[in-house]
Amino acid sequence: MKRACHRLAETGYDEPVMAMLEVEIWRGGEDGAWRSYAVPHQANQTVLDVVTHVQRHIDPSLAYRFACRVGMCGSCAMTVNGRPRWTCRTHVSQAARKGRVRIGPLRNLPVIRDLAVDMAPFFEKWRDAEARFVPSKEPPEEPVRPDEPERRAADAGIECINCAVCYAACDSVAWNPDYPGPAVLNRLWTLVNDRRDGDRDGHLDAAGAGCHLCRSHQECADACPTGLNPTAAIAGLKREVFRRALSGGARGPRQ
Amino acid sequence: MNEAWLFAAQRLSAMVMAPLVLLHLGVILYAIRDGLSADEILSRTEGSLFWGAVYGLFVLAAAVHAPIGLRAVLREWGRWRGAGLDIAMALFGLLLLALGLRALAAVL
Amino acid sequence: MIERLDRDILILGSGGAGLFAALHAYRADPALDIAVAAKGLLGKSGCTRMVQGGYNVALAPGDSLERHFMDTIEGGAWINHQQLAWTLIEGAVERIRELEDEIGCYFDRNPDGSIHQKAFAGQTFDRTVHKGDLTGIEIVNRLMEQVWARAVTRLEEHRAAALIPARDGSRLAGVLLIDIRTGALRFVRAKAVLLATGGGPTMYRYHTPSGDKTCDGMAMALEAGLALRDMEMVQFHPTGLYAGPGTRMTGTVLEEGLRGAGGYLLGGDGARFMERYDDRLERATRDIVSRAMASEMRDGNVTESGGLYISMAHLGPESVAARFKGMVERCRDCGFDLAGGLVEVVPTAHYMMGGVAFEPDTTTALPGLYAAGEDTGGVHGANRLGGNGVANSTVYGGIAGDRMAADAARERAFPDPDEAVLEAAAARCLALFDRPAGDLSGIRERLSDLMWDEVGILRSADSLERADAALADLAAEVEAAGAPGGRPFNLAWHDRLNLESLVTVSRAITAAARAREDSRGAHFREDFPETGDLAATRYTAVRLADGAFTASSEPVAFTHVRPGESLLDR
Amino acid sequence: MRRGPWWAFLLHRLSGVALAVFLPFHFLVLGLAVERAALDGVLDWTENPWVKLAEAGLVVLLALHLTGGLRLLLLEFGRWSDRQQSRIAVAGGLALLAGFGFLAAAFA
Ligand SMILES: Cc1cc2nc3c(=O)[nH]c(=O)nc-3n(C[C@H](O)[C@H](O)[C@H](O)COP(=O)(O)OP(=O)(O)OC[C@H]3O[C@@H](n4cnc5c(N)ncnc54)[C@H](O)[C@@H]3O)c2cc1C
Ligand code: HEM
Ligand code: SF4
Ligand code: F3S
Ligand code: FES
Repeated sequence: MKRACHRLAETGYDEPVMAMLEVEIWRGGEDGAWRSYAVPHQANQTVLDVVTHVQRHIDPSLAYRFACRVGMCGSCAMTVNGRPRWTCRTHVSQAARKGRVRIGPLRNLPVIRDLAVDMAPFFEKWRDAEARFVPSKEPPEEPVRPDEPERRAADAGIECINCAVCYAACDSVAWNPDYPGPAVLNRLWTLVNDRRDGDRDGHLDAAGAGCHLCRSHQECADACPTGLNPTAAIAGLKREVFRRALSGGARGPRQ
Repeated sequence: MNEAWLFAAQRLSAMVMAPLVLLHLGVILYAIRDGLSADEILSRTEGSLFWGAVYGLFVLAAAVHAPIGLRAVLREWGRWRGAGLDIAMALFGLLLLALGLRALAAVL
Repeated sequence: MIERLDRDILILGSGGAGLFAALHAYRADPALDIAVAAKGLLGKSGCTRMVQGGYNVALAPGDSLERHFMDTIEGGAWINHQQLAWTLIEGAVERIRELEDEIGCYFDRNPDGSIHQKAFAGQTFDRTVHKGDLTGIEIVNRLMEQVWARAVTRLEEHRAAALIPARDGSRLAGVLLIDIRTGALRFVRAKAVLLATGGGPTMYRYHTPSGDKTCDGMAMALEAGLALRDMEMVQFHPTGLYAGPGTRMTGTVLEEGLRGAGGYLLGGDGARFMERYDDRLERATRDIVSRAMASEMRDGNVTESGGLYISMAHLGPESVAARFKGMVERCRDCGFDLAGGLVEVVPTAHYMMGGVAFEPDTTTALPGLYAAGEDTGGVHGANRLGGNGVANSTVYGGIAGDRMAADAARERAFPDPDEAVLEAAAARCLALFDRPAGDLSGIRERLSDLMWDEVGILRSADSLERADAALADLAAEVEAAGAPGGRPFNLAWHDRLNLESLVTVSRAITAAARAREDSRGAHFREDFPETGDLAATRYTAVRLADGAFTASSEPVAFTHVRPGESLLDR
Repeated sequence: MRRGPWWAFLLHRLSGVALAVFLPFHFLVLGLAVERAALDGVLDWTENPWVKLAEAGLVVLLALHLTGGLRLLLLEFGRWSDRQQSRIAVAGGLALLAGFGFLAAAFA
């Protein structure tokens, strides 16, 4: 086994190295700079693999973050050639332009160092909007069925990996320090459609404090790696918030 | 001011203005073909309850809509926030309202 | 300088076990100061997020606790700690209700509104609760939101580095942590500490778990003198994606359902091979299929780059693309066409059934230390049923939270740490800056090849002996290696510490595998291919003392059912 | 990098701001002009090409902002559809048509 696997593993390495990638990586904090590296281009290489190569073989001091490596944890998002992306699932060939890749930290979040950002503001807004399930006193009268409209609407936004890619893509986040951002609002919309939840009005009030700041740029939906559509979710919230405001219900942001 | 209400007011005023502006644009395009004259405007509007209502409603809606919109732009691009901005925008709304009503009075 | 912090309860790890523990402890007594420390971001690290299949629980009419229990014991080849298994099965029912009704998980449903349960391999009833094929994301995201909402200290990107005993040695006093971002050392003194770092067999060349998991918890437990049980039991998943050696995608799991749906496994010669191994062909259990694949690979029946193939096209590319959307997309990201073409696969190390020996109330032999989740051993026996993993972490995480809250509330004073041990542990961490940089990548590659080849799917006395010697050498090499550089976010430093844990636990696995001279579940000895007498079943326990790993074996107590019997017959 | 919806937003915002700036003047001029013009019976200010151009601009802005606003209202309050891009195109087209219509008519 040993012999066979070693030989074969090596053929993997020996695959004709197509070319060197010209990689630029952001080094330092907010006031850092771009630095260039040459990384061998391999078949099946993701942007995360490029970053890993640099850290393992060229500059061990490079800081970056990842966990699951398969697009489930949302830890590895970076800005790749100007676009926020999940790097573990972004093939180099998808992102490189003429053999060049420029990798920086995510926008709209404080940079800790190099490619690692502090995601705390993103999560703190999530927490402050109380975007979480609130058990209801009594279960819904009608059981939830898989194909009812509310369930479908809830399902449409449920598979968020909280990667903050949408948050980085959104100008409204950059322009409004108090804008909760697409992911939080997307979560609130799922909760509003969850008939088991005991605080629909509370969620709507939380949404009402921020959803009007969405300018429907749709950059979030375009960038979301898992194919969610926060714009549509926010539109839904705006509709409900509008209705609630007209009926005199809106209490304004919860304290 | 409650953001949700501001939002609702802006959308509501937009909904009110949309048909009015369509009408207005249509009339202008129609009227302008033979050149515009004060007589013409006045003959259409003077003493007309209908046009009075149309333009009155428009002025009112615009005075609500524009300041809220401008407030958003100034907050986002002008980095101006807080009570000062809100007061300025309220004043701007009143100005629009006053000028609009004055114009309305002139043509009625 | 070591920064100090006192918390009534300190939880290590933020997977299903850690987060549930925090919520339960908080619910039991909101006055307690609770902290969760995780190597990554809270809820975004670890494997609970990565659960695809789902959560086993006996809910439906027609199913029963007894049936779930018997499936678990038979799957575990009778080496399970039966009370632990029973607690799991009973607790899962309560936990799934809690997840739905209080935490807010929105699992898939049947047309009548009841919770949908699907089939999962190795079970006699369709009992796996799920949310599409991203069940773990739903579970952890909901838990994470609930934890955020409570007054719980979050120590994110904090690595637990050592368990520090009390001065009188009677109990645990706290944990030395490294703040990864700043590089600061932080000692958290606590009345109760939960070990929930999630094990994770990432020392194998091909592996599925998240990259932050490097068996730190088990290594710390060994260092603290605790026994690890069933360490030879490492589960391999048959279909890991094989995308070449240069990518982290390699080893990540392609879901079980592909084989279940009728996918073919092909050798390098393009022909199916499973008929030579089992009547159920590709639908045979994980261990059998993995073993068959390992044999084919050893015989050289491999693809150009050294893997095997999975082929789905005969089921109709459109239907495959519709049924396995996520998998098809993942393969496409690596340049493979799963629906219509061939995708290269290798078996991949997935889960460790073994871990810290613990009691059904999550206490361990070290007072003040509790354990839950994949860090623990005994629940699953020789093989874990798909769907019992996340049940394990959430059930025991919750129990740990309750128990720790009760114990911490009783404890009036904080224990005094043994300052000498604390200083020594801190010095060990910092000494690495002064040693010459080691060839960490080289060491990691040699370790993963070694474990794969010699302590992998097929083992023998010879291979284990070779591994034992080679691991001792690697341990020395790791010890000599340093990680110069600054302290903040120094990944090389952490890589070096990770390797230390991995080598330590690899040695424990090897010691246990040498001690078990039979083949069952995930453990296959080519020199002892028979299962042996079930009635005389024993389990292994490994300890570390004075740098030596010793394995002993103890008879399994058949407290609920004996081999040859079934609870279903009663 | 930025796609259609973002440019549509920019256009909508710029036209909104421009409207907010020009509308008070429009009201002012209209009010004054009509008052004064009513005496001599001729709206001679409309003969000034600069005024014509400014008024034409206002109409284009109004048309642009209106169609952009309708697009947003549809997006927010209508049923969600993935055909945003085509809506933007239709909106832009209509606005331009209205503007050129006005210009053509005004200078005819
Ligand atoms: C791809 C995949 C699919 C799976 N599918 C299923 C399935 O369908 N059904 C099922 O039942 N099970 C499944 N499992 C198994 C299941 O995910 C795990 O058994 C279970 O989630 C483990 O939970 P845990 O809480 O013990 O650990 P984890 O969820 O792994 O969490 C470990 C935590 O500990 C932290 N940590 C690690 N080291 C340290 C340290 N030194 N200091 C501080 N913190 C540390 C990590 O950062 C993380 O937060 C799957 C596993 C994988 C990898
Ligand atoms: C013709 C009918 C009108 C409609 C349907 C309409 C619609 C809208 C809508 C929906 C918005 C919200 C944009 C957003 O928040 O993303 C908006 C913004 C705005 N509107 Fe209007 N509007 C109309 C007329 C006017 C008029 C007459 C003015 C000026 C007096 C005006 C000035 C503004 C301004 C300044 C904004 C803010 C722009 C921004 O935030 O991007 N609008 N309009
Ligand atoms: S909505 Fe999409 S982009 Fe935004 S955090 Fe969730 S998964 Fe990421
Ligand atoms: S990009 Fe931002 S502005 Fe709205 S549509 Fe998305 S949240
Ligand atoms: S590493 Fe988890 S999403 Fe990329």
